Amino acid sequence: MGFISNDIIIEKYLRKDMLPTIFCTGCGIGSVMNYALRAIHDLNIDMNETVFVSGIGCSSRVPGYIYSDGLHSLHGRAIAYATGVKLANPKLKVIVFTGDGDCGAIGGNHFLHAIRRNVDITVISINNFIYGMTGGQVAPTTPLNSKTTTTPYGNIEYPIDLSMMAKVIGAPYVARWTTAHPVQCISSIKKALQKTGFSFVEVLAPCPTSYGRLNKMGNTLDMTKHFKESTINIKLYEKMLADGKTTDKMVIGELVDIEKEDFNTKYNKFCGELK
Amino acid sequence: MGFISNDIIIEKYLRKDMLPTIFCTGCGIGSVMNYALRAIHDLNIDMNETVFVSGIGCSSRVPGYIYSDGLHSLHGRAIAYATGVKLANPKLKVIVFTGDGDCGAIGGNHFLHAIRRNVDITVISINNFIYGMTGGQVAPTTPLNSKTTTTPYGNIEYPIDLSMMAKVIGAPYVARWTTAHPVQCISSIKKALQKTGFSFVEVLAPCPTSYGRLNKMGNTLDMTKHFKESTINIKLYEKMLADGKTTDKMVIGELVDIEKEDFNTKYNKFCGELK
Amino acid sequence: MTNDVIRLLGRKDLFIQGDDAAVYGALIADCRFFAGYPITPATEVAEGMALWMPKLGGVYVQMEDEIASIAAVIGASCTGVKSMTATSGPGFSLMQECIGYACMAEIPCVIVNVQRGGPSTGQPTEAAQGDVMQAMWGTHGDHQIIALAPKSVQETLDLTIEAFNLSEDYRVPVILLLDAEIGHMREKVVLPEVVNVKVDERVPATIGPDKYRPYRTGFTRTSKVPEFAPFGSGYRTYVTGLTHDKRGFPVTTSADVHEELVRRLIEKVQDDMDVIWYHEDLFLDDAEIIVISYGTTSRPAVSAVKMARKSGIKVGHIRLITIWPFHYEKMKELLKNAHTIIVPEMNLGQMVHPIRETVGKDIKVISAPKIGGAIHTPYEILKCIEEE
Amino acid sequence: MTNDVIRLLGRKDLFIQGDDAAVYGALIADCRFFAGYPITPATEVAEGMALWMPKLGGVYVQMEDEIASIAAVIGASCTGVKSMTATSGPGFSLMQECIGYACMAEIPCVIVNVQRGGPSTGQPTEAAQGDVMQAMWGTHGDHQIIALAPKSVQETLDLTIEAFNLSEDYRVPVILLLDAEIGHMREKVVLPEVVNVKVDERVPATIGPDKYRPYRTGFTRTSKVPEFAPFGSGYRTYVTGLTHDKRGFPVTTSADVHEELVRRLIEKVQDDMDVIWYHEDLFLDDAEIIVISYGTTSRPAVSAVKMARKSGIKVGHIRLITIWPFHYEKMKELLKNAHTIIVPEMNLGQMVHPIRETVGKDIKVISAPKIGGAIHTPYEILKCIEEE
Amino acid sequence: MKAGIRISGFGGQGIILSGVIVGKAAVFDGFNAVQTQSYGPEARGGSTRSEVVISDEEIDYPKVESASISIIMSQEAFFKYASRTKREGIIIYDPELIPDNKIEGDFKLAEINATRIASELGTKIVANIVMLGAFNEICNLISKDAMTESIKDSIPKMLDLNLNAFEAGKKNVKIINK
Amino acid sequence: MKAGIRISGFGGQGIILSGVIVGKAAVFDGFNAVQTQSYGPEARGGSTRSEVVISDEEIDYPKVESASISIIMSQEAFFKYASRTKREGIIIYDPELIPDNKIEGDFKLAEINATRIASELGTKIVANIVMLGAFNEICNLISKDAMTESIKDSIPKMLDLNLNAFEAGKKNVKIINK
Amino acid sequence: MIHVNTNYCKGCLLCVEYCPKKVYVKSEKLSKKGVFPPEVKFPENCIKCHLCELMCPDFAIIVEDKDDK
Amino acid sequence: MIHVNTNYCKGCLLCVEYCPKKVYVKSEKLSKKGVFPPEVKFPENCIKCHLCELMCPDFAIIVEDKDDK
Ligand SMILES: Cc1ncc(C[n+]2csc(CCOP(=O)(O)OP(=O)(O)O)c2C)c(N)n1
Ligand SMILES: Cc1ncc(C[n+]2csc(CCOP(=O)(O)OP(=O)(O)O)c2C)c(N)n1
Ligand code: SF4
Ligand code: SF4
Ligand code: SF4
Ligand code: SF4
Repeated sequence: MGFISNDIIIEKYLRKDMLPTIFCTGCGIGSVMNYALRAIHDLNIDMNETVFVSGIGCSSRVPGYIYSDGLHSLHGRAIAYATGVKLANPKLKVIVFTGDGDCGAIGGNHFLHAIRRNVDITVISINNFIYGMTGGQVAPTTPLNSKTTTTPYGNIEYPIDLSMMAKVIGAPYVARWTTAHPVQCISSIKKALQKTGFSFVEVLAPCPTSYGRLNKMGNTLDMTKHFKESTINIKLYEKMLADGKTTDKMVIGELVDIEKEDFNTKYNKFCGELK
Repeated sequence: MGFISNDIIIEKYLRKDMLPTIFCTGCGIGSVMNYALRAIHDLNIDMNETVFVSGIGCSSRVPGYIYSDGLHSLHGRAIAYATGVKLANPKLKVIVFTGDGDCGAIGGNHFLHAIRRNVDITVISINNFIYGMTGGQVAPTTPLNSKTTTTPYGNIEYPIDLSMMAKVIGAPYVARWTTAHPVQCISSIKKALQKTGFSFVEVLAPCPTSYGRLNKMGNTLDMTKHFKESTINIKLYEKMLADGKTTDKMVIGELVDIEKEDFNTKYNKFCGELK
Repeated sequence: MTNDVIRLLGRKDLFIQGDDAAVYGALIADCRFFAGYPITPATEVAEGMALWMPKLGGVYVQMEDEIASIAAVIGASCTGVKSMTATSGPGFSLMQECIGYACMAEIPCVIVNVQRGGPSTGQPTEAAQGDVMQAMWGTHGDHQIIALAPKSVQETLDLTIEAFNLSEDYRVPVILLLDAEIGHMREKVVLPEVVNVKVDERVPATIGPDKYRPYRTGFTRTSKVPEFAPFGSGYRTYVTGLTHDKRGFPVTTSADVHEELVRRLIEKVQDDMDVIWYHEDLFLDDAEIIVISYGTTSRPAVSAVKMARKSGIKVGHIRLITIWPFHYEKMKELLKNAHTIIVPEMNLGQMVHPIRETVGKDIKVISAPKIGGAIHTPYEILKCIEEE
Repeated sequence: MTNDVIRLLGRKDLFIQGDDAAVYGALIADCRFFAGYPITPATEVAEGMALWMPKLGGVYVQMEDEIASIAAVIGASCTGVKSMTATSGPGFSLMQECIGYACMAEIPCVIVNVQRGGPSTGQPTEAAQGDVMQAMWGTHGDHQIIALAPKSVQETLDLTIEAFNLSEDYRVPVILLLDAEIGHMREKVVLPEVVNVKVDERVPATIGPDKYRPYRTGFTRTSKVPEFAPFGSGYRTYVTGLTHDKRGFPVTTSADVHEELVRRLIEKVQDDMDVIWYHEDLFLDDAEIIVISYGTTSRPAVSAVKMARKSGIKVGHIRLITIWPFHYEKMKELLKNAHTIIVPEMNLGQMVHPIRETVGKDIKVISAPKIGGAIHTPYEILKCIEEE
Repeated sequence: MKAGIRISGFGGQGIILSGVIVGKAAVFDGFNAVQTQSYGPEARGGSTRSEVVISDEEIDYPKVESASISIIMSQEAFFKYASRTKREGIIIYDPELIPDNKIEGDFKLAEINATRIASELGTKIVANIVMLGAFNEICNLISKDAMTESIKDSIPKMLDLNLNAFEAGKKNVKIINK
Repeated sequence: MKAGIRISGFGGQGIILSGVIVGKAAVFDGFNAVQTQSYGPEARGGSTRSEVVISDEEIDYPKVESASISIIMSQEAFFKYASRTKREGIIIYDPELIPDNKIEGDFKLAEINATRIASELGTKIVANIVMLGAFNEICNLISKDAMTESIKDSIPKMLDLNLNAFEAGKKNVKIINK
Repeated sequence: MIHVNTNYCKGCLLCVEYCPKKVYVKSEKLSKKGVFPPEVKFPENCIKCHLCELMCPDFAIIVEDKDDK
Repeated sequence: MIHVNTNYCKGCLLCVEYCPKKVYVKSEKLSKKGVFPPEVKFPENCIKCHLCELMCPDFAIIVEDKDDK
């Protein structure tokens, strides 16, 4: 399996004058960006008709580096902005980059309702289990008992599972991987981009600066290894379940892949009927 | 099975100077209020230590009629206000009355996060499938193709299932009934009130003025009958599933009843450890 | 487009309410995206849009709340589609963060605020003019919006078109300040003749994507408004609410970049004050007392001034049509011969602040507030005039 | 309680930043509920609270956003617990609807706004004073809040305590306006002596539940602030943001009820202006030029005024500590002998508006804005003084 | 010519719609007209009011102070608004909804059992149109043609029912005193 | 006495913490001190600055214009801030991070390989404390006791490491020119 | 005794429907609220099940227990 | 040719770890960014799998295909 060289990515997809990124040493956001661009390249998506939308957070800085239209909105609002972009010009490919806080905390409701509406956008959520940009506060995804700057005695709130939520609310495509799964990530992002309707790809990513440091998880390398160990592929998981076994590990893999009429299709249909 | 007389309810639980209610002829909200008060009476709950919290909407007017502390907050914010009340004074019994719009549209995120935190409050959501107070606009619960004043050509957005959402996010008690199930409603509200942690009771209720009228569903009587026909009890449903059958009907009944440590218990525990 | 709309609307003389007029105005102005959330007394705007948009190839979407509504409107406008939302006080308060975004990123949009009694949920079905200061100062940080206030249903239609024009011309959010009275007031409305309707579009990019800088001004004009390349046009624009340079990229620790940007955002509007600032005056020539009003309140004010004139009082009237920006110089000029100014408002005194600021201590400025829902009667205003 | 806190904090001389001082002030004022959401440069307030609250039997909760934060704060305050949140511009904009609610329902709460460069996300790490007008006018409808602005870390601690006192005394949201500079500035702070700390509590209900009306005033005092019965005290209070009568029940179509309520909400604060309005002045006796400033900006302003005095210029200084309500009469009095007023602000001219309104045309009012993050240097202000 | 018409009752009776029909009819007849309204938070049952100012000149002030014609459909509204009718003005009311309809003053009173008549025609909800028939019969302010045209334009559905209601109103109204 | 100290470098180097330590130490020595800071949106790597004003009088203006002492830990910061040092002021820098350290003007220059020394002590992150050792060695503004006390108070964890770093800084600093 | 509070009653007639003993009928007289309330036509049939009270969304019915025969 | 852009590189050394042929080692020299970047020690071992580029979160490595032997 061969990968293309970075020079193609840099030349074709990046705003060179914006590099280097503001991300910390070993931050996983850069990896997810890299994977996403490779997926786009593979699909030969026209960057003139692609809009990257984001909220506020480290992860939300991604669109600033990508050479396409970009909409760096407000904290939590990326999906609502993206809904406007997509509905107003359905020709555009709309891709949202969002952090777990941006998507799941302040932005939780927009996430929910865009799924419900089945707006045809792809949301890539970089889940680093913490608020990176503001320096390491608890996120809705932070595991129980984890240390953050606002849970100095350990987190007592049950974390939310964004992908499971997306699944239950009815997103037609949902996948979760970690930065330690580049190939799978790229392949899922490709599928997501090809899906008509709301597609969601969650990528667990290391934030060594905040989450790693506060929870003594070592550097990016250590964290990446930890991801491998603390996750289980859905296929394996389902087998386990069938065998009556359970696990604490986080399920990764392709969680949903169905067909479902999206908002634009439905809207155009009834507009058509009106004429 | 005997019911108590309304004079007890009126004398003990209602603010007589506020009656009659502002609800329309045959509106189901009054019924749910009636059921809830009967549950409270049965449990002998101290109204001096009970706070009813609501947002904005017809359903949110309920606390105004109940003789206890009441907090009529802002549209969508009831659960966030209630979280403050409960955490600041854990001795209080906190009951939220909320509409499907209040709870699921503008308030969706607070709903989600209060469940996640497992705040020890009881949320009673009156689902009339529409925005009543503002005169009949589409709600996130409005069925596909239904007519509302903002979906004059029929609703194209997939409705959300509030109870299923509560279940998946992890609420320890979830039940759904309709106003046509007074006994079950009362019994579920009682269980909800006794549960430590987030409990959710959704009651499908007729809004003859908006939903009924726009969708030609007749009067309250007709709508109530329709509820009976278009719902299926979870036990029956599970049997059907087991038999490999499916149905379009909405599942009602007790959907979740588990034990799960609530926010206050966890918080007090670690506060205790600090000392 | 406009043509089609006027044809579609059919009969030229309508008997419609203010909320409907805002809908028709928007349709005529080529608004093709509406995202909103119901709220009394603005709901009818959404309902009208839900009815019309699908017929015109536009999009109506009811979002999950007001924040999502204005957010979607901004997103839609980035694609070059004229976009609008409508709300009332509580929703307007919720929109403030996004309104600041639209100011900062220079995304045109029109926000209709059908004012009701506040603060808070207050009096949902009663009229007020309680959000006029908020319209200017509601979002954090220095900024400049445009706000217009019509006095009749006909003018609601006309000013909605103008709101879109100004928004596109200056790339700034424009707030149309109605109130519950006018929103639900029905009057005869004459649809404009197709040929008479002026519909502006934002200035498109005049140079190629390679040279284009989204926030550089002065490509082809001296104006401080940058040219616009919609999403999907191949210009690959980056839009952010952070302080950005001319390329649109975040530069958040440079005082110079910030100052240049924020000053321009304000000056692009204020420099054109003479064009933007609409007003109407009556009997000013020899007026010693001047009544200043806006919106619905102007109607009893004009009645009162006419009555007072009949009894020989030298009184005039100024109606503010453009509420913000406030034209201090022009107002100073208009007011220079007055000895007393009376400002009836359906609030406890808001526009009276910039008016006092304009004239200082020499001229007596009387605030004539009225709140609670009922509009001033002509007699109440007349009494104020007569007492002077 | 207060006693415990001061003991717990240990060493009396601290070298802490403004955000921390707000935390300590709150703890000393008996704040026992904090709900917040992180945002630069206010995050440290939340972090401090997360550390301290559990030790003091108080509650810290990080909510899902700023709306939920202020909502939870209001809910908590209804139970009689002193409550606070902290944010910066974007979050402050989001809180506006709930702030109006707190005004309307008269629920005490303290909101710390550590101002950063706006509009929009602007300059997250840079200081500004861009939200002062918003503090007064940010929510819809007529209302009156109280806003205070400290100039030092020590004063941040002191004014946080005062913010709680005023909020409890007047049952009104109090906004503590810091900025990124002072929020992250570290200085020596001396904790107050236990005996010297004045900590006010809202006036409790003085009559039984049967006679008590939550919004009736004048039970025991002439004040326009109603007595308070917390949730759970057996008084069975109904709290709403709708216009309500003295019993607290919605009455939303009566002009009289609305007017009486909203006027009282404003007057209860404004009537006590002489008590609430804090300022500090320097060299006013013979001053012909007066520099008016507030918050961080006062520091270079005072430096500049001292320098100018050394070179013989008759210049004085007024520092606004209470920003809102604005004491027009007192200011008029203080400014009557000046011929020029200079108003340096870290915005493009906001408080200069009420100041101009105060003095009118006779006195020259010069706005000396500076934005972008850096605070004024004394020389910049000195130059303005010297030019007059 | 300038006339102010106040229609009052409770939510659900179609008070506001009545105002719209009258205002629109006036415009059809070539007048200027402004219709305003006032209502409470209740979808049904709250007190509701609709006012129409009709004039051949431009209408500045859009509200009705003393009404030339009061059309009243609830007891509460009768207490509140009947007396706020001009001297020699007309008060039209449904006596079954307003058992307590004594009033002092120089008014023309007209009764019409609108709600009952409407019920008999099939549905209570056209009671407002019955009232408008009565109004049209008693006051020659607006032409019958304009009124029926306006009803058609405003309620395209169930036209026959509404026109019947209108006619029934015209036929059954009773003037009580001059 | 009044002195302004400016510490600059990039995010992650502990620039702000250094300022806090210096300011707190000054307070321990009985001075007034104000520490302010400036940083960008980056958690790591962005340019960062911390300023401390130390005085025996009240400090109105809290910022440093020309620094009495500049402590510099990045090339970019050197370009930006080295020259904004007072005449005869002191510039302390890490030459490995600042290969291009030529500067004209009447300054005292002092070099310390803080990052390398810190790495050798076990971790780069104590480079800032090495710089502070150098600072304390060269400027007799603040007592050594106050400095170590302040380090203890500010970084309770890994105290030995930090005190070693501080001492290493004191020992290894080299004055380059007068 | 069965009391129908015509000030509270909005005329939905759920009581008429749900009374197992058909105690109520729709009244012929408009109430002040403009609705046709229930009329207690056959009080003697009442078995004090209180179902009408439970089903009335408006607390408009009180069936007194004490006059139990 | 393998290029390490030390202006982009932040020193996470994922490249060192993930390179299947151990082409990289940690440099001994601080870069201007204050980090120890990778050093291309054994370029001859490179098999052009581009894995280091894929794993580098900072687009700091370019492995040129064209100088394929
Ligand atoms: C309204 C608002 N509230 C808060 C903030 C501050 N803020 C910026 S980013 C962020 C959280 C970032 O966390 P996440 O979304 O998980 O992204 P990450 O930085 O971890 O990639 C917060 C709270 C803001 N900018 N706006
Ligand atoms: C911020 C805000 N937005 C909108 C409204 C208007 N509003 C009041 S109630 C309501 C919806 C009510 O629907 P639901 O919650 O389902 O309750 P129901 O009336 O159907 O019981 C809306 C949109 C408001 N009061 N505040
Ligand atoms: S703080 Fe965390 S998420 Fe943000 S750039 Fe650094 S490592 Fe990445
Ligand atoms: S509008 Fe609907 S929900 Fe509201 S009171 Fe009437 S029937 Fe009930
Ligand atoms: S159920 Fe109640 S409200 Fe309905 S008709 Fe019977 S008494 Fe009246
Ligand atoms: S993976 Fe990239 S950023 Fe990390 S050390 Fe290697 S070249 Fe540098």
